[in-house]
Order: sequence, then structure tokens, then C-alpha cells
Amino acid sequence: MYKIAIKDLNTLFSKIAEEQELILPIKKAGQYNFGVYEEGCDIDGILTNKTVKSGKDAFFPQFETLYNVRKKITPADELENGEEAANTKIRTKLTIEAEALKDKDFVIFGMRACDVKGVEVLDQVFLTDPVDNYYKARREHGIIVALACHEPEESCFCTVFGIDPADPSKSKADVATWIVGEELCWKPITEKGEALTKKIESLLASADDSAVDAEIANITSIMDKLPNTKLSLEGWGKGKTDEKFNSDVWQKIYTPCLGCGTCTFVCPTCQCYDIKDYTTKDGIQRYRCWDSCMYSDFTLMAGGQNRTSQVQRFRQRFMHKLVYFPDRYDMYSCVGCGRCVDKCPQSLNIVKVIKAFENEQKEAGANV
Amino acid sequence: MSMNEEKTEFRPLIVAFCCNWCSYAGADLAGSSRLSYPADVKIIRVPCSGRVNPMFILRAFERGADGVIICGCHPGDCHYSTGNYYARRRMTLLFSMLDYMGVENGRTRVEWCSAAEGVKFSNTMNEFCEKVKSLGKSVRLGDIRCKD
Amino acid sequence: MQRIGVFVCHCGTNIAATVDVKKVVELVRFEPGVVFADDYMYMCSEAGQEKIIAAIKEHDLTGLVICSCSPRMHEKTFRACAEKAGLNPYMVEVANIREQCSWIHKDREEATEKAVILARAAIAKVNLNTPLQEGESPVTKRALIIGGGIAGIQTALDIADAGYEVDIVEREPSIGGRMSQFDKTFPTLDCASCILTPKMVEVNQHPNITLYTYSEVEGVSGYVGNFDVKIRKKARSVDMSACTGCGECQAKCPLGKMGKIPSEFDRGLRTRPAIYMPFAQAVPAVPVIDRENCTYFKTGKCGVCAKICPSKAVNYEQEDEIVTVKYGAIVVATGFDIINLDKFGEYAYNESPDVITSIELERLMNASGPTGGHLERMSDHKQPKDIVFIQCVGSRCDDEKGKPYCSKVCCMYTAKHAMLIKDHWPDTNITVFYIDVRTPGKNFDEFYRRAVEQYHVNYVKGQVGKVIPQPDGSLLVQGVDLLDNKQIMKKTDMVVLAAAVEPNKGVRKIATMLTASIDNNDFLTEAHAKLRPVESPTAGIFLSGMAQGPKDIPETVSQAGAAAVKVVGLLAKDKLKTNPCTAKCDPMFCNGCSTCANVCPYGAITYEDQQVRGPGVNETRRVAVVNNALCQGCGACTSACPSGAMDLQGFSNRQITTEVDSICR
Amino acid sequence: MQGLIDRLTALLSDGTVARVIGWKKGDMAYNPEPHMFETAESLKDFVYDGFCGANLSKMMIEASKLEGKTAVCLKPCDTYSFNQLIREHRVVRENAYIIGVGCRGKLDIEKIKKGNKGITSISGTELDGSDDIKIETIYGDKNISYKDALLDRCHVCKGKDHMIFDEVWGESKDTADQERFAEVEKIEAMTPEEKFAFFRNELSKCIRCNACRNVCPACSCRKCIFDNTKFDAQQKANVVSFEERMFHIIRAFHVAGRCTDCGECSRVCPEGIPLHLFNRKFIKDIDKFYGEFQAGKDPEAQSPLTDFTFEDIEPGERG
Repeated sequence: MYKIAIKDLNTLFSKIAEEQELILPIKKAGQYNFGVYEEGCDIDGILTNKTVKSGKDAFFPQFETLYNVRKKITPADELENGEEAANTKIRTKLTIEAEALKDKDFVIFGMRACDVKGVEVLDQVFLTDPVDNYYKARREHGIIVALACHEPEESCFCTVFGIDPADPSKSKADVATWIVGEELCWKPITEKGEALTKKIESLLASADDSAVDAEIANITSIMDKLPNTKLSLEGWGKGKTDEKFNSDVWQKIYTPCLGCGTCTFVCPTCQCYDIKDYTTKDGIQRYRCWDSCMYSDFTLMAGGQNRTSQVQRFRQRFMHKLVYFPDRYDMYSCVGCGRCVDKCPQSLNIVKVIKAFENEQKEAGANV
Repeated sequence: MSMNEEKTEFRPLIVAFCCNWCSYAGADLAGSSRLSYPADVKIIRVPCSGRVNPMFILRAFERGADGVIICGCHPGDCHYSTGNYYARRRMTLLFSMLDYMGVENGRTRVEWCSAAEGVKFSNTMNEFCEKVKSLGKSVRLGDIRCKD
Repeated sequence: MQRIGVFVCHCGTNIAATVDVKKVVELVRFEPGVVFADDYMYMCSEAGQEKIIAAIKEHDLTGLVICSCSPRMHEKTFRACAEKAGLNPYMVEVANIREQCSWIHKDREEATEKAVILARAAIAKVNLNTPLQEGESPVTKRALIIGGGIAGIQTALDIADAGYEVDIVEREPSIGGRMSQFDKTFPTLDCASCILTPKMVEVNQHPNITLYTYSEVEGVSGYVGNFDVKIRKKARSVDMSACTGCGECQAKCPLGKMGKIPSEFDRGLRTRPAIYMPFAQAVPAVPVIDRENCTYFKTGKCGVCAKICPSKAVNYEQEDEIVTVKYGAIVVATGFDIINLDKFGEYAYNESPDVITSIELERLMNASGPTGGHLERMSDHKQPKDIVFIQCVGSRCDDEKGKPYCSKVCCMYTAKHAMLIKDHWPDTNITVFYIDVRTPGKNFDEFYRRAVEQYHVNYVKGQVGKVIPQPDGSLLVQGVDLLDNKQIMKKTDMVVLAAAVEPNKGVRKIATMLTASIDNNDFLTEAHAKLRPVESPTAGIFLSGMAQGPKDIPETVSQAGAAAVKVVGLLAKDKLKTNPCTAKCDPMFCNGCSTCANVCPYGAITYEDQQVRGPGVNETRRVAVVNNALCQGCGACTSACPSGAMDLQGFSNRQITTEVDSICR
Repeated sequence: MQGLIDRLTALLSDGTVARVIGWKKGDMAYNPEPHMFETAESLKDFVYDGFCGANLSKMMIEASKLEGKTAVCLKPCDTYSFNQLIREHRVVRENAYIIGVGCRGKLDIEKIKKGNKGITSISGTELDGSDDIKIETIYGDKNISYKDALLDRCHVCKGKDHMIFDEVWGESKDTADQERFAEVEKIEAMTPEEKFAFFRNELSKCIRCNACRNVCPACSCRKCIFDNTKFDAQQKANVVSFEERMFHIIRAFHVAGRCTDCGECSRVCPEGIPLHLFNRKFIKDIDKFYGEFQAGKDPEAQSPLTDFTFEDIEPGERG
């Protein structure tokens, strides 16, 4: 266990940033978002505020070029003799140049336990066969420095999904850090964490493991007081498709949903993306970008989108988080970070959905 | 300027929307009178200046144009009687918004030019090219975000 | 994917001089969709078109791109050519690499590169073209002539003789226009009214012609073949059916004797009564009450004309009447007038009554004019012994007060005036100050040489700086003689100014109503200076006479005949092909918000409740519907529509976007 | 608030309306959700307090297609949007029973959350509540004045009268205390570099979630141009930096002359981008160039962008 004064964090960050890219929450135009560290970026309050979007961008960016196709025309004079100048097949050559994979290490600082679990959820999708190379390269070169939640918010409910916000060392992070008074305790967990710690050892002072116990206890006690941490997942999870799919609760609660993409784009575990082409000077650039199952043209096929009404899309989103994903990977796809609770324009979110079904259960139970 | 210096010099890319009845005819007259303006101007024929949708202008800037000019009939002379009135209001609001967002307002322009004003057409194009060249490559409209 | 053929024209050297045509063909060959690319010396020639037709058949092309001159020139030609080969004419696009590329740029490399870009844009557009079918619209078999001068009269007669109904709308109380004010005409020295009056009578009696005199066009709507014109028949205060034209009222009108109202017809050289016919041979021979000056309308007294009228034709309560008439074609024959000379103080036109314009001289020399044909000085009514003519007053003038163009007719009518005066009063000494004497017509130069050699008119090459009225009533003319290179100070009795011509006031208002293009000098712009001089670019609108540009009477009459034939050609058709590039609404995306209907200048958009069916959609919606007959394809609705539901066929959103993309590639 | 609930229950039970659109109590103190109540009994969850900022006129587009009348609670600033939707034939006036609810300004939860984490309850936000509100959080309690927590749009409130209503319930208060175009003028006064830096800074946060578009009552196309193939301008990702600015400029352009300045876009933006600055700039320009115009005030008025005069100023001059 090591530690460093919180006021010296800037020196720590610039030291890390010297050797490799450092991504951390930055305060910009009044909002906290993950960004690449540069000298003089505003890091005031980043340890205690939730970012609008999760750190998922570092591994699965909102936009990513897959490859470029270029069309070359061999000039007339370079033709071998006998080749007919007007034959388009001979003269035009198509070359495909894949986008270079991430080859340099980078550090992502400030992810909370819920975000790290989110990355774990993404691993299930992108690292299982067929493996997504772009994601894999980023995942291997990424060193995650997780931070315990010093001030959980009322929208947080990660404990419902068995995530311990107080002790990130239980998560898949490479380094776990805690805020203890005026200092930041730093505990490397994996080899990557050890290697990183070696590089910056000069700035760190040693500390014993028990220094963080008080902080862990404090966070755990706060979590009990939060309103949503008592949610029960009874009736959700593996094998609940038939029970939930045709329930008429969806019809009752979906009306305010605008079909915008806010909940999906702030969510740390949403992994759907669309592939599109962009015509460039001499060919096309094929890229992928996040897509939202709430959009009307999500998975638009020749015959249209199979979920034609908003209630179907609304149901799809929450069923995927709480039923379909557990069916397949035996793990909930929601990590209880509360971002959709904060940011939904119509104040509709996964917590209200779970509570709505709970009430339905009670009423059904009451008059049966 | 020597020839090779000419090559490395910045050549602006300018898209011109010309209305079929007046300004396109004016451009033709400039041609038949053998007047000259830089080859950087490329003209797209539209039925009326009222047909020019702000989407086209922003699309041109997105794809790398450095200047966009919309030419139409003089107000009152529009072949469709009111097309250029609406265009005038749309462009006034659009240019004011671009200016409001910090984009150099020399990059966009509207010019009324009748079928008989070949000279005015070529002078306008020369002036506009000079102005856009002095402003340099259109960067502001290209990267208003600081992402990559 | 389309199968596109690209043809690049050399146009002799017009294009090939600065554009490397072979290189263009080479580079466009590999654009997406192109299966055939070739070049030829003259694509628009017979052989060129044969080449296109052959290529269409051989490579079964579905789209054509012709890189040549302006589409305004030969788009019709190439579309007709495609149609001959069985290809839909609207699958053809023209890239303008002559007027907008080869003629404009000198650097060969630059011009070639730009030609390739323009070709690429046209190819990208053809890729998205869809076959369009021309619609049909009915033709109202009736023509309207605005203006009743010689141009309007001749056009009306030619159309009426072809068997079609024609209406003439004339602003003045009588038809006849400027020509009725002339005395003689060049080069034959015919008497103007002798050749004009029979035509005016013929117009009045022709069964197919309706005259709206003392009337103005109030509003025009609709389009070729279907114009709706609102005509305001101003109140004459005289019942035309009852009036016999006896002229009693003119004689007895008290204001006539008082001599206060200047006669517009006689250019103010004499006065007229409040109830008047502009000139003796007026058609219709029915007087008009000038309500501004008539005592009855100002104070309610008098009423002499009503009392003495034998056929009780005078009716003070008559009101303006507005009629709306349907027409298939409209001819603008609004004629001309002399420019205002207030800004030309140097010639003392406003100071001395003896400085007159040529048209005033026409009135003085006219037998029915103010002096009964005797040439007198307006100051002391003596016959002038010495006259000076000054040419190009306000014509070929480069500053604001004058006109930049040559008025074309002044040299000839001044020679005419000089000869006629010399003929009647041989001892009159005539000097003409000129810049160049222009006599560009049959027998024109011989006519001018007669004036010099036979009638010894003294022509001085040089301009007059100043005309100064002298205390003794004579006029001192300060000029210069460029040939002898010396100043001239000359005393004379009378100075005649050959003032510049300009289009009649109010023509700009009419052009706006007709949406006809008009240039800065208020002359109407022709569809093509060489190939279509009597048509306005606006379909269904034709030009006749001075309204289109300065010209003399022979040219006016021939242009009137040409305009008439064009009108007859149009009215002869039962159905007119309508422009298929009209707007179209996609019900799936239409919000039914009426924004497009608010901006449509032709009222072509209406709303219906339609059953809309699609993925996840099955409801009745309020949807816009475009009436293809009314829509002229301006596209105002497409850029007002936020959702892109309203699109313009032939210039669709995606087509223009792809043109922008390929230009900026 | 109970008075309103009783009135709504009466309307529902005596059949004048088939359903009521209002707000349903959220699971936290500050997140009531817009809701369609169909049974009188379900109205027990109805709530109307300082956090009911949503503009419900857009829900009436779908609701007015249903059988029978729909009661809808509209605040004074929402009624402008309703008028605009009537003018564009998107809502059926006869199928709507408008209850003009009183409003003393709505609260901005982002302002409250600044420095107040772990909120468990907020009290005093009712229509007739006190001038300051009590916030209880697990980290301690705090009192702040109602005025300080107001949404930006309430500081430039357009007035306390409802433009259209069938009946009014509750008192309204005009909470305007700032000059409407102050922010716009502040930006206009900047140098081009500063303006560019300001918008670049703000727009670089945009995550293209379309919340601003989907909540806006003026942005009510059945199929948005950025979602359909009509224009080949489909954009889902912030692919190239230009794309969102084109999205925001075009969105502001499409609602120019129709935007009632209801401020919903800035309220719902997850990244807190002051989107109203775009629309308000167009409103300011329209007022300056073409004469005072408030969208939605008079349903018959011609929108400035579908109108013209011969003397309009030229695009070059800024007037």
C-alpha cells in the first residue's frame, strides 16, 4: 500500500502522462467527463464527482474507424503492353488499409468500482469468440486505476448487483485507490498495476493496508443509507423472459419515454454499435459508432426495424440489461452506477422499472 | 511569383450555387465575354436561390470547402417571383449564426446578379476568391470540437 | 448501378484550346457508374449526336453526361437526342466546361482539372437521376399584347390573321404609340400616319382583336398556356357605345379655350381641353375626361360636355372596372420614350423654347401639329434661318445622367429632318454635330449621302459643349470640329437635340408581374441574344419592339411579326408539355405542417388526409400533395421543409448533396 | 395541489375527459415523470410541484389521436408550444382539454445537486410553498432560496398568462428578472476567437444523444432529417467534429420562427450545454431584422421564415 497527498496529485498525473497517455475525469465547461490529461487541465473536484459518461470510451470509443478502402487508377503509361487502356477492371485497383490497433499503453484513472464492472461486462461481449481486435488491443494496453467512491450519490445502487464500491481491489482494476483524509492511498493489484507503481514509486510514500479500513467502513455505511440500495432483483435475471416479456406493466410505464439515446450513451455497459461508411477523397472510410436501441432506425433492415413501437424498444432495453444478458453470460448487465437515473430527461429509469414490477407483484399478490 | 511557388500557395475551394435564370446566365455571359475569375470557383446550377438549403452550405463546409457563395436574381426579378426573398431571409439568419459562432463571415456571401451582368459576376467571383484566400483554409468550421 | 456514357466535346477550339479533352476522358472513365467515355469535335453536330445514339444502343446506357457548353444552350438538343435513342430525356446531364471553364481560365492544367471536377459532379448527379415524364397542360387559345404602339398593333394583326383571339391593353386613350407622333419616316419619307392609321383602323375592326385602351395590367398569375391577367379599365367618363366621335364636347370644353392643360401628344407644344381625343385619327375615336384637370371633378361645377353631347354619352359616374381574362401567351410591346433632359443643363433645353427635341420637331413639322406644319421658333414664331442638330444627347454617355447605349435611330431621323427642312425651305442653313453617323440598314447610307451631297447639310464631327441663349433671342452654340481641330462658336435660330431613347415608365412593374428578366437599363432581356431574340426566358412571354432594345420601325415590325409567329406556334398546340422537374412529397415523412404551402408562389400545394402504411406505421395523416400542372419547380418548398419530405425531381436534395460532395472531394 | 387532483379526478370520473396527462410522483423527491393517468384511482400518484418542468404539449401529438378528450396540464410557457402545434396541425384542439396550471418558476435539479449529494428529501417546492426550500441529504441538510434554484429559462419568463386554456388552476408568478438576450449579447460582443472557443468548448461535450431534439415541441418531425435517407445526412456518431455543429445549427434553423423559447432543450441536455443560446440568437435576429415575433403567441401569425418584405436587409449587412 502506498499513498500520496491529494494536493500533489497533479505532479503524479504529469509523471504518469510523461510515459504513456493518461485518461482521467476532467472538469470542462462545467461538466465532468473523461479526457486525455494535458498540463493545466481542471481537475478540481474530480475525485468526488460522477462523470456524465463512464470511462467506457477508453476501451470502446463512441466513434472508431475500422478501415479505409482506397481506389487507385494505374496511369495509362504504366500499363503493361497489350493491356487495353479502356478496361476498367485492369486499371482500377482497390486496396483495404485496416486502422492501426492501439499499440501504446495508457492509464485510465478515476474509474469507480461500477465502471470497472462495466468494463468486465464489455469483456464478456468483446473478448469472447469472435474476439473484437480493436477492443482487445485497447483492453490489453489499458491500466485501470480504480477509485473508491468517497461520496456515493442518491442515484447509486451498485451494491444491488453485488459490487463493493468501498473496496475496488475486489474488482478487475489494476490499481485500487482510496481517499483517506488529505491523502490518496494507492494499492497495486495486478502485474500491470505493479509495473505502473514501479514507474512512479519515487512520488509515493509507503502506508499500511489498515489505513483504508476506516474509509471502507465509512463508504459501506453510506451505501446503506442510500434510497435505492434496498432494491430486490427478485423476478429478474436468468430465465425470466417468459414471465416479463408479455407483462402489461411495460405498456403502463413507457409513455413518457422520448426514444432519445441519453440512457444508452451514458451507460457504462451498453455495447451496441452501428457500422457506417463515409466517402473520402478516393474511396470510403468504414467506421463504427455507438447506436441506441431506443432510436427508431436502430438495426434498420430492408423490411424496417423489427421493434417498430417505442414500447417494444423500451422493453428491449431493460430486458437486455436484466434478463437477456444474464441468460447468456450469467451476469447482470447493469452495474447500478445511476447515470441513467440522473440524466433521463423524463426521469424514467431502470430503478423505476424494477420498482414498477415490484408494485405489480405486490398488487397481484394482494388480490390473488 | 515563380511557377513552383504558385503550386505551394494556398488554393481555396469555393462552391457557388447559381440560380438557373439569372446568375447562371450571368456566369455564361462572363464566359462568352471571355472575362476571367479563378478556377477555384465551381458552380452548381439550382432552379432558384430559394432552392439552396442551408444543409447544402454546411455540407460544403463539412466536405472541405473554404467559401460558399449563393447567387440569385435581383429581388423583384426572380423568375419564380418570390424565391429570392425567402433565400434572402434564410441566408441572413444563417450567416448571422455562423458569425455568432466565430466563423469568419468572409467565407459566406450572397450576391444578386442578373443575366446581363457578366462583368459584375466575374468581379464578384474575383473579389470573393481574394477574400477567402486571405482567410486561409477553412479550419473553424472543420473542428469546432477539440476531440481528436 | 447506372450505366453512364460520358461524352466530352472539343467544341472546335473553344474547349480544346484550354482543356486537355483527352485527359478529361481518361480521368472520368473510372468514375463510379461510367461504362463508356469518348470525345468528339462537335457533340451538338449531326455526327456528334449520331455518335451518342450509337453508343447508347451499343452499350445500352441508362444515363448520359455531356461535357460541353452551357446547358442553357444545348440541354434540349442532347435530351432530344437521347429520346431518339429510346433513353428518357431526363437521364441526361450537361457539365458546363466552356462558358464556365475553358473560356474563363487561361492555365491549361487548371482548366483541365476543373473540367474533370465539373464532369465528376455531373456523373454523380446522373447516378441519382430518375426517368421523368413530361406532363401536359391545356392552352388557352388567346393572346394578350401589352402596349398599343406599332409593335403591339403589328403583332396583334399577325396573330389575329392567323385566326386567334388577341387583346391589346394600351395605357393611353388611343393606340398608335410614339409612331403616331411622327411626321415622316426614314428612309422612304413615308408619312407616318398614312402608313399607321390604316393599321389602327384594321385593328379596331378586326373580329379577333379586342381593344382595352386607357387600361393597365394590374396583375398576372399562372404560367405558359394558363395566364390569368387582371386588367384595370380606367373610367373614360364617356360611354363608348353611345359616343359617335363628333368632337362637339372637345370644342365646347371651357378649359380648352383657357389653354392651361398641356397636350401630352403634342409634347406640351400646345394645350388641350379636359375632355379630349389625343389626336384626330385616334382609335377608338372616343374622348376621355382628364379627371385631374376637369372642373366638374375638381369642384363639381361646369358639366358643359354632358349638356351639349348630342348622344348623351358623357357619364361622370363611370367607375374603373377590373376584368380577369385567361391568356395562353403574353407579348410585351410597351415601346419607348425620350429620356428626361433636366440633367442636361448644358444644352439650355429648359431655358430656351427654341431648344427642342427631335420628337417635338416631328410635331412642329406635322400638318396636324401645333403649327400646322409651319416650322417656327416657339419664342417668336418666326421661321428659323439657321438650325443646329446635336446628336447623341444622353446616348453613348458613360456617366450616370445618360444612357450607355447607342439609341440607333437618331442619326437616321436627323438626316431625315435635315432633308425635309432643306426641301421645304432650301435657304435654311443646317449644321449637324455628330460623334459618328451610323447608317446600318438598307438604303440608309445612300439616304444620308443625299442629305450631304444633294441638300448640302453641313455635318461637323465634334460635340457641342454649351448652348447659350443670347439677349437678341438667338442661340450661341459652342462646339468643336475634330476634323479641323478647331473651336466653333456659332449663332443659330434653333437647336434640335437628338435625345436618347429609354423604355416606357412602368415596364419594370410589368416585368415583375410577368417574372420576366429585365436588365439595368429596363430593357427586357431576351432568352438568348442571338438564337431567341423575341422570347423572354420566362416561357409564354414574348418581346416586341423597343421594349427589348433600341430599334427602328422596320426592325420593330419584323420583330413584331416574329413574336406573332412564336405566339401562334404556342397557341396552335392543344396541349403543352409541362416541366416534369416538379416538387414531390413523400407521405412517410410529411408532417402536414403547411410550411411549404406558405412559401409556394404558385399555390400548387394542397393538403389531403391519406392512409400512410409502412414499417410500424398505419394511420391516416394530413399530407401535402403537389399539383404538377401548377408547380414550376422553383424548389422554395423543398428548403422550407424541415424533414426533407418535399423533394424536387431533377434537382433532389440527394442529387445536389452528391454534387457538393464530388466537388469538394 | 390536492385541489388540482380533486378537479382532475372529477373530470375523469364524470367522463368529460378520457385521460389526464400530468406528472406522476417519482421515487425520489425531485424526479416526477410525465404520465398519462387513465383511471381516477391512479390519480393518487399525481403530483404538481417545483420539479414539474417538463413541457407536456408534445405528448399531446400522440394523445390527441386517441378516442375521447385528453386533459393536459400546461404551464404558461408551455401554452405557446401548444399554440404552435395547433398552427402546424399536429394536435387536434377539440380533443384537448387544457388546464392552465399556475407556475411560480420551476427548479433546476442540476443547480440543487451542485454541492448537495445523497439527497433524501426536498420540501417546500409546492406551488404555494415557501420562498426557500429544505434539502435533506445523508451528508447533512441545507436550505436554499427557491429563486436561486430556478431554471435559467425562468429568469427570462415570458409572463404569467396562459396563451390558451379551458380552465386555469392556481396562481402564476412572472419570475423574469434578467434581460432575455443578455447572454446572447454577451457572446455577440466577444471577438470571433472567443466566440469560437466558447462554442467549441461547449459543443465538444455533446454525445449526440438527441434528447434536445426529442423533447423539443417545435422539433416534431415524424422522421427527423438526420434519421432518414432523404438527405444522405444520417449522422449517429460524432464522427467528424463538424457533424454535431451542423446538427445543432440545422436543428436551430428548422425551429427558427417556430421555437417558443421554452428552454426544454437546455433543461434536458445531459451535458448541460446551453442550447437555448442557438435558438435565442435566431429569435433575437428575427426580432431585430423582421420585427417583434413570439412564436405561439398568435396562432394565425405568419412565421417570419415563410414571409418576406421587399425591403428586407441583405445577408451581407448585419443590420
